[in-house]
Amino acid sequence: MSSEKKRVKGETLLEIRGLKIEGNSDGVWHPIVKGVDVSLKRGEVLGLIGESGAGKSTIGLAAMGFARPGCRITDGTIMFDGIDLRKASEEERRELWGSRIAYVAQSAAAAFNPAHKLIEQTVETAVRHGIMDRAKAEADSVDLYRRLQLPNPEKIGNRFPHQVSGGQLQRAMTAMAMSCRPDLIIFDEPTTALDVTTQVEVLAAMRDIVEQFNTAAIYITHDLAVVAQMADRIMVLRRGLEVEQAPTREMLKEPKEDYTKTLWAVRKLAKQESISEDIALRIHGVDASYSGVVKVLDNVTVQLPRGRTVAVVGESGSGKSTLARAITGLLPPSKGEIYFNGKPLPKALKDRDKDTLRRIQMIYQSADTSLNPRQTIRDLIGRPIEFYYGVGSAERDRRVAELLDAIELNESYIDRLPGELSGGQKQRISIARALAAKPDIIICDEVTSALDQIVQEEILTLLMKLQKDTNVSYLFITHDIATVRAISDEIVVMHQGKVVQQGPKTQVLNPPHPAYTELLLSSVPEMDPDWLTNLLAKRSKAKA
Amino acid sequence: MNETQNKLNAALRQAVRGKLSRREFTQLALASGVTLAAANTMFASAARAEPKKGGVLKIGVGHGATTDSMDPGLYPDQFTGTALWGTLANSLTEIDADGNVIGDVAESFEPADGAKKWVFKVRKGITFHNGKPVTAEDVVASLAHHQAENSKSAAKSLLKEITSLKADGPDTVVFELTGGNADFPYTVSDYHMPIMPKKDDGSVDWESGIRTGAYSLDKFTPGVQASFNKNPNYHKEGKGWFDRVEFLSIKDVAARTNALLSGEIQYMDRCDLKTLDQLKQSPDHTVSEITGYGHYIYVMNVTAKPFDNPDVRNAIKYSMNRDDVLEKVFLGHGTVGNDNPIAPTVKFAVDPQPRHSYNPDKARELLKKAGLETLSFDLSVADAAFAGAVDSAILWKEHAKACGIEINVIREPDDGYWDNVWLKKPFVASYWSGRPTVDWMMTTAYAADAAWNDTFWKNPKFNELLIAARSETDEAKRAAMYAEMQQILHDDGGLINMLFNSYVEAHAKTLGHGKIAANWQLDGMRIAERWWYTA
Amino acid sequence: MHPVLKTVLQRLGLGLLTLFVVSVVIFASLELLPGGFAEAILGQGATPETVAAFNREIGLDRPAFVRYLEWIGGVLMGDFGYSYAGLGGSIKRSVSELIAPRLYNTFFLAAMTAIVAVPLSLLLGVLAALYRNSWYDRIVNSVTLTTIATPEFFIAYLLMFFFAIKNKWFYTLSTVSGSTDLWEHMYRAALPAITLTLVIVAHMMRMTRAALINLLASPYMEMAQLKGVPRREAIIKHALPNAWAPIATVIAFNLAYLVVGVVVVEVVYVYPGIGQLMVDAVSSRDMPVVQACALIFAATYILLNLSADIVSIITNPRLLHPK
Amino acid sequence: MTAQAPDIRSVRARRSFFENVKRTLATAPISAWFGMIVILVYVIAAVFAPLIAPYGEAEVVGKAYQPSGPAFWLGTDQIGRDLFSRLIYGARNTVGIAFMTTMLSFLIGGTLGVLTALKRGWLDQGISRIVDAFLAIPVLIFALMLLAVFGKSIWMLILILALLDSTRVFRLARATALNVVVMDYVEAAKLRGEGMGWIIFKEVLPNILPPMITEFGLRFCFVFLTISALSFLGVGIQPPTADWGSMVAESKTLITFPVRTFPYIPAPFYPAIAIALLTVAINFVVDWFLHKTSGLRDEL
Repeated sequence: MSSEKKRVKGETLLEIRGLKIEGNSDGVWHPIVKGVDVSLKRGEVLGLIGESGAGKSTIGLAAMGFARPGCRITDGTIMFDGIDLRKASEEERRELWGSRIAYVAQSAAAAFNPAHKLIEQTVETAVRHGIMDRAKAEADSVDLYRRLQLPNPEKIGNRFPHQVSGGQLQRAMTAMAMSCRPDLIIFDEPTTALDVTTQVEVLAAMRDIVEQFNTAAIYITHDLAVVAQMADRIMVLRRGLEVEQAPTREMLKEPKEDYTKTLWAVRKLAKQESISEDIALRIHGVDASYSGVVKVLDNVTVQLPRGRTVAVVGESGSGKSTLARAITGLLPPSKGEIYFNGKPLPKALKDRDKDTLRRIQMIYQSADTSLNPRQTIRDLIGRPIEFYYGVGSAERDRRVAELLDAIELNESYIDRLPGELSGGQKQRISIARALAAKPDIIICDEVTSALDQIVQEEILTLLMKLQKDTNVSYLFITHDIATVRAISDEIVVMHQGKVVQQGPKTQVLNPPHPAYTELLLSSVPEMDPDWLTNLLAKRSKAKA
Repeated sequence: MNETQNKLNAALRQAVRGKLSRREFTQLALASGVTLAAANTMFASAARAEPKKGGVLKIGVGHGATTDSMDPGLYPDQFTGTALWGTLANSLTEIDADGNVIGDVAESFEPADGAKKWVFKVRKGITFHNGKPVTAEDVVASLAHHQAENSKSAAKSLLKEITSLKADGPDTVVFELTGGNADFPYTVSDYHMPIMPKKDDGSVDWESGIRTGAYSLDKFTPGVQASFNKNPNYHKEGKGWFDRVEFLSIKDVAARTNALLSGEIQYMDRCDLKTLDQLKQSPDHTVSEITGYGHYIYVMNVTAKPFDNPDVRNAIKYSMNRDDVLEKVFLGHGTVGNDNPIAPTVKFAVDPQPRHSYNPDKARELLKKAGLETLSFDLSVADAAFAGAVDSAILWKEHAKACGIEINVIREPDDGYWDNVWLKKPFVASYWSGRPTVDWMMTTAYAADAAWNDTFWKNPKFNELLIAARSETDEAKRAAMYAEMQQILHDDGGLINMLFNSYVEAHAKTLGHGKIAANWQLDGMRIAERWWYTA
Repeated sequence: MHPVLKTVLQRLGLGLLTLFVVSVVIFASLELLPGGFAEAILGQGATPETVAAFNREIGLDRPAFVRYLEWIGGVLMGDFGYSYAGLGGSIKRSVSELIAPRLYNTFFLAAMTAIVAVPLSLLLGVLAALYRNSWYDRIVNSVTLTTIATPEFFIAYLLMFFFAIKNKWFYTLSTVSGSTDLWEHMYRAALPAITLTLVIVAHMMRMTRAALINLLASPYMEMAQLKGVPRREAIIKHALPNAWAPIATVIAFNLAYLVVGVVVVEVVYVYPGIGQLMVDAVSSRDMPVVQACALIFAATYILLNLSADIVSIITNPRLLHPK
Repeated sequence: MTAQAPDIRSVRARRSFFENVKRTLATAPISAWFGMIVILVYVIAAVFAPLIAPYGEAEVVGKAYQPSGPAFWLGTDQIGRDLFSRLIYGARNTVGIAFMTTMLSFLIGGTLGVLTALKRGWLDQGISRIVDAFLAIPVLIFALMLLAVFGKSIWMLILILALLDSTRVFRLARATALNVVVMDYVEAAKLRGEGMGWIIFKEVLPNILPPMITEFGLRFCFVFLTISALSFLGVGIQPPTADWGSMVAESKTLITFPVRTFPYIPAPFYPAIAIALLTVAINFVVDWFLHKTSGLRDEL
């Protein structure tokens, strides 16, 4: 039952023409959206896809006649069901918002008010707009919760946002959006923050509900595979302009524009695996726990060959990041040993000598939090050099320049602050900082997951190049299978603090799989509009 | 002028009492050089000033602390003094407005053998507030209270000279002194020595607040207020007019002024000189100004270098422009001092010559005489000594520059000034509220063995004279001796008597009064019994 | 209420500790103060023997730590001892009876001010946040700023001038005693209360505004907007509940100030509050009184902060309903 | 590759520091401008006091309480010193002292705050307890006592106020630092093996600066209000040093007397206005700064 067949497309619901939006950055207005047309029929789902800075969210909000603080709609018309949202008064728009146009934000955790129970917030709109009385609204919400497959729908409404999981919150938010049976829902990257396995459920739930109520939707994401499951039609955006637009299947079959093709291309990247017996780091039967109560690592054994990349895969809470903390000594293991170049590694950070510290470096997921925003590139990269090698400033600057070159960044950047760089550039800086120490091992904690796909590719290629040059070993922590495919030689699959599977890439990625690996791999969206449908079918069959 | 003024006042009082016709008064006034108009207004206002019984008097006093106690030995200042003594109680004797000692609880007092022995007779029919008559026993107990071994009384040192103190019959008290003291009656007028009822155990009852005064205690909240009600059978004629008197402790001068302006109090002491002009312009208030015995001084330790040289001392005396200080810091409220601690209004006071007025040349000359080109020393001051001590010092610093004297003004903490600075540092600001007699003043602060000899000045001649004069009953001889003493102190002493401060106080026009006493603030601290409402 | 209870007990424990530290600090600095009670009382008239007599009587002749231990022991028994003043005489003044009326007055004034100031500042703050950068906002801002910016006593005198001297609507003196009846008391305390209100409203109002404005940027406020909730309702229903914690803290801080920080106002209006008592006691080195006052102040401060913590717990579901 | 940065960023990046300042100022609201100008004037007055002031700081040049006129623009004070000159020197003393005090208190409070936030454990507990105790004692009265103990030299005043004030700074520094110390770059520094000094001063302090600067503005005002209160109670800055607080306190009684002839303004008003003006100015700038750093826009 592939989606668009059973959907009844009605007359045009939303008509955006020549939309121009500007954003203000310290007092200066810059164009964000440079003239985009969007039209959407009743019951139709449009996928907006593009990298960060493409202006997709901005357009999504503009479809509600809303511009974020610091943004302003400068030109174009936004007709929603015959109402010109740009001309409409604050009140008129407010009447529409929530009741006829609803919004599902990226991070439900942030978008739910921590102070009120879910049910309160779910019924708020319906009661406000006087669509139904409170009792009825609550009954209805419970029904919606049920349709969205939330666990015990009667009770869950009485919980506070912080008391339910991310996936459930995202669904609750969808329920909130649905509470007035709007004509149009804006989904703004609703599953980006979720683990793949959770994502599947949420996607399914959301797709069903929009189908059930035949609601039109704009689905905003950067993930093609995801949008493929949801959208009837896909519009690709770049730097505030439309690149191309086509029905999902066509778009997937043959994208016309080169840019679109590059988006597709990311998935192709794959490293030729090679095995080595020269072990640089051996983690042996390690247990670790915070405040001695919950075991976050349970008898973990991992080997990291020299000059190779071992990918540690798992969802949030699988303990993969804790593993990193254990290795770096931030969280001394309660049991087990870690051998570095054959010698046991002092457990606690403070017991390790400068040289050991130098040899194990770390790169973090978000360059924004791992690069001190108040230090220039020179200091950021230069510091390890000074610190470990005690060189003078001239020598330091020379090395910094080298490293900048190595990470394909222009020397002229040397005196900039991180805030003045793009995400990719920042991540390059953190790589350079790690390299500056000339380490044996670099622990990469989700280094690419915060980046756009094209940038991801660049970073990954860079990492591989550097590995060739310096023969450094990567312990590559990630939740993204594509990334794993791309760079790893060996894979370690972790789940709830245990190692589920460990072995060479090909072996792990190809059946037969242990149950969890299976679940994990199968949950990774694929570039096939029917993927989700089939997967659900398969799973329900498996259950039966 | 002062003389005639007094005569006139006296005449006025008679006139008001109707003992003197208006014409007679006017003639008298004209005779003493007053214009007719002035005379008329004087008469009119005096007539208006005719005392009326009744009314509530509220007084704002700039003192008072939560630690104030009913124990008269510990009365620290105006608040306790005026409220718990001047209003509530009487001493054996009293200093009248003209500075003479007259009987109070004591009806009369007689000296014997060269003033070594004094006999006081207790006034007939005088009673305590509880109706109990006052006996010689009470008097003895009251004074003994200060002499006790572990007494904390401020009067203790005053009564040292008493060798024996005993009652002779119900109404006679006999004092025997170490040496003759013609001024002894003055001593027992002190506000630390009210007469209090004797307890059965022989000690005196100071706690209850039962006294003999014109008003009986109603309520006393230390540091806040004290209120009193009229004592119907007070022993003095024509004293104590009000039905009720309340004292409020208002330490902030601005608050005090405002309270007066807004009519919440009718009398305030220690006006802020800065705002006096404005205050004077207030239609329904009068500012009274009395130059009292109190004097603001800077004292140097004459045993310490460089002050051990009389020429240096005198050079310093000449280096201060006292008129300028009086003018600028005290806005002219006071009388320039001449390094003589005895106020002009005190009996036997003289004005030693040459006057120590600002004279840079003389100062330099004296310095040279002392073999100095320039002189530089520290001067420790705090407004705890007297309000304006710091400003005056700063001003003086300016004056002294011209005399080649560099004064280094050190501002000391107010807290503990009297313990850590006064009598400790070589040159400090100090204050004496003054004493009603030459002898008393000199004995307290300038006698070689004085407890508070803050100049550490020991002049043999001076001390001989002091002893001699004390028992000298011949007025003329005494006068001569005292004159010489004052001259010696003026020439050789270590004190710089900058000025005698005026008690600048303000009150509602509706209040009437006779001549205001100069010995203490608030009309000799006895305002409550001496003043009245005219309307 | 488990987490609340836990915190309360925890904080109370810490509070006691703090009190102890305070008493030590105060005692120590008193010991260091130049001059003793006797000198302070006798002033210029102090002679060695009278001072000695005094100290013997008060027991100041014994070593400091002995006196401290005795004192703290007494306090633990709930006995704050006797004021040095009047010791030796047959009428001793117990610290508690000395402090009680002053404390009552202070709390009276504080309460009176708080009743006006707290709601007022909340209202002003919410409005200012609502109409940010409107003229109303700017004016309220400038006015409150100026009141913060002017020395208390200056404000006090100005008010006194306009409302008690120029037009005699109020008393310049706020002297009250146990016998003054409630209305009289309120009337007399009016001017001080107004002064204090002016001083603290500014602070509280600005914090309320700031706390709210901080939240306006948060996603759930945007969500509320996109759900069609009007701004006013959004701020009151969605922002305020999350702003209570900081607001409570600043209110607690200011209430504490009302109890411990009003010496100046007391002096200006001659209001017999505990602040003046303590200042007097300090200058007269009346150790027991100073100590008692200090403890009372500290206790007030601690309790108020504790209640602020409680508020922030019960207004924060994360703490109130853990997972 | 490097062209990856979106336009806005690279545009900003190419801007020089000076341009940045210019742009920032360009966006400043009138209130902020007003504030900055006032502060500038004060600073100039403070720095060049001897050049600007017609008379000396403590120089007695006329009769007491002369009304304002050509000789004395604002009239003279209680002992005939030129008010205008005192006002200018007052800027130097008051602002100077307040500034030093605040600086000191931030040095102490800030460092300790960050340190405890990093170290936690018993150190944190210990210091926090002591700080609590100090917070629990009323500043005024405590300052009164300490000043009585250690004497009233200006340096003592600065030291004592700084100490008392640092407790409040400590609170804030610790709170804000707690948000920063969890940042990855701090962890990175630890992993690198950096010492406490580096982590405090290079990694953490720079990042808690905005809130600290804001607080600095406010504390600065509180400090010299405290000083003026102390002067009112007779301690605080000692004569003849000209300081606004004491200048108000010295002539406080004038406040409550009707202002008669118009051009005559009672002496205490000038310093009081001076204080108020500066505080307001500082707060305006601080508000603007807050507004910029908090990233809020007016459209909201």
